[in-house]
Amino acid sequence: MKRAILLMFFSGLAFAEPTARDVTEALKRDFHPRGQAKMDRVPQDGLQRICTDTRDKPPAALAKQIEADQMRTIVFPTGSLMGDWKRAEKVAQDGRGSMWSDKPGAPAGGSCYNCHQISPQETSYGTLGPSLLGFGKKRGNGPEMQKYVYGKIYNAKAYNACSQMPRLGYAGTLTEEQIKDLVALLLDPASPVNR
Amino acid sequence: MAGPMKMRATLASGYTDVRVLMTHPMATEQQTKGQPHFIQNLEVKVNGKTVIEGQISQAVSRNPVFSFRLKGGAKGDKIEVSWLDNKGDTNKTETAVA
Amino acid sequence: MMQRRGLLKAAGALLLAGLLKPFAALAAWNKEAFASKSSADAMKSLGSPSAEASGGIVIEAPQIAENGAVVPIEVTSKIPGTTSIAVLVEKNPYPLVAKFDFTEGALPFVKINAKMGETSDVRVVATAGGKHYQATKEIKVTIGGCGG
Amino acid sequence: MRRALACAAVLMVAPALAQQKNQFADYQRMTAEGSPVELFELGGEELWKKPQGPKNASLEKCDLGKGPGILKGAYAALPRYFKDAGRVMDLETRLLHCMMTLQGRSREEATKQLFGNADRPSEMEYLSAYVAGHSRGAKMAPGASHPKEKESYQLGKALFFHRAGSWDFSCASCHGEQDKRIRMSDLPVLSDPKFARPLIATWPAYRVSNSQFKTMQWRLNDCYRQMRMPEPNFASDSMVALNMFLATTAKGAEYRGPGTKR
Repeated sequence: MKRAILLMFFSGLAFAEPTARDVTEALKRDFHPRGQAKMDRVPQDGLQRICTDTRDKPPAALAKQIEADQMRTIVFPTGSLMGDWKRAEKVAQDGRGSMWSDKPGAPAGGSCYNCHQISPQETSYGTLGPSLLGFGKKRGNGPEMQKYVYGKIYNAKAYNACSQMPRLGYAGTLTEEQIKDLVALLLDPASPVNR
Repeated sequence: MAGPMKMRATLASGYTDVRVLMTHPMATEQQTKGQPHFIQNLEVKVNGKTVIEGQISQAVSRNPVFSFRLKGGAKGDKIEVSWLDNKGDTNKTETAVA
Repeated sequence: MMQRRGLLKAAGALLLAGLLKPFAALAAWNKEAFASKSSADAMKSLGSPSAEASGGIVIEAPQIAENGAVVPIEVTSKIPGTTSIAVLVEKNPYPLVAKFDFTEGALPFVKINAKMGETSDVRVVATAGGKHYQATKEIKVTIGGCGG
Repeated sequence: MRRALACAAVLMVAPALAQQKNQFADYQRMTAEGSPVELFELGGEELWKKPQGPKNASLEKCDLGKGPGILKGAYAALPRYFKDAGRVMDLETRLLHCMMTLQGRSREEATKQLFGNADRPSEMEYLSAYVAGHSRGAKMAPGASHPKEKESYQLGKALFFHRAGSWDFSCASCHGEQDKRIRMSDLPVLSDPKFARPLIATWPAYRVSNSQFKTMQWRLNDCYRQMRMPEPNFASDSMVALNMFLATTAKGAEYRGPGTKR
């Protein structure tokens, strides 16, 4: 905030908008840790900083670079990436995970239905993300598609730099097994998504 | 001690509109694991005469709100609403028709 | 001396207020009807085992409720001589929600907020001139919010 | 019923400016008409007049910006700069100030139960309902001329778009795109006056899903919880700044609260 005050003093003009750094200082001053949500979550990483500064529209070259960096964070398990779609419905429904109100170590969910339509029988779904109904039927479920879906859930920003989709694997919210189960929910022909 | 109640009685076209709000948990068997706590009896009186008797259950929402319509009615009529719950608590409120 | 006179005065006041025992004059709470697990049993316990469908009962309620904890239901009976209205939610664990008896001074109308466990028919039973009538309306219940 | 807690999205009350066909318009109208929210205004009146704290004083002399004890239209003119405190304050921040100055209560005691529950609403919830009720019909006009007010607005706006936390969210992640929903709840674009006005004009509000009365400081607190961030300090400059940004964006709306929501 020091910079903003100095600016105000000298420029006397309308206020310079606080920079991302000023906001981070304000957050450090005005927030406190609670449960598993510690203060180390406050400072922005490079991606958050750039997406904030460009209102999620970074120049193409910069976006490509961010996506490449993020791709390197994805740990792809060996072998089939398709888990058990029956277990996945619960993960997609569950809105908990990584919040101060969640017991550390307790099983987390992906909050998927908050933003996506997935299985046909769930009518209470969000529309922030595209509908995933019939995803496997439309796009096939070969190894390439399994890798794309696994990677997208693990770290969505590897495919779209300033996506609003959380980096569920990278953030430590979902386990490898939960992500493989979600891959099956979207790609397995037996899953209600593809029936 | 029962929480506050609030009532408004206003003349409408051809009837008196009564809206009453009651503070009560209306706790179900399931919520309280077998110790439900809810209003059972309601009574609406106009100038001392009972015009509506209600029997309600744990399926009525918490902090119940009821609307009733009384025949005719004139400014100054005294409206009284009282309740009795399954634990014997009671409360009542009264107002004059505006 | 004072103590006795105090008691007499208090008892007198109670008598005047007609509240010697609250709700003494009222019909007892119909435990059996409210404990019924089906609307048919509840209607039997209310003394209206069968009821003829009637367009005279108007149920105003939202088609879709965002949360089952508070579902507004407004009932008007246009059947002449209506003396009571009962509101039931078919799929609730105990369908009978409320029952109202109307005397001369009140119109057969009531608006309540009911709890609904899931999408269900709401059934209203009205009694007029000793005969029973009914109407139903489906209300969808969704779970709003993001379950976070 | 699945345990569905409240979420970041809040639906507007009256069927004004529905972004898309608002399928819950009837439900919202009827629940608002039959709402017990006035019971909370009653509870707030009691607390406003109740002597408390070491000075055994009530809040009836609390200056909410229009003069000591003046309630009419006070909420609609918040947040604003207060000379006596040297900072911009929203309603709950100012109430806390009065509790500490007029009643002599410690901050720690006055904030021991900030957010209540259905069985025990908090003082702030009761008082917010009572004070807000006195602005019904008033045009929302938060402070905008004082340099500190401008600074608060700028910080609030920057916070609104600031992405941080384990899930990289900002407020705009959910409240930034038109006609979007989380589950079945519409997400108004709060940085756009057209959508901010009907919503901000109905907070604080009674929430029918859990029979609780909710304030703006709670609303921001619960949003940050779901943004996977650490917890905001109650009545801190950042939270007041966000309330300033939202109220300024909603400037001109006719206040219709305290509201009733899902």
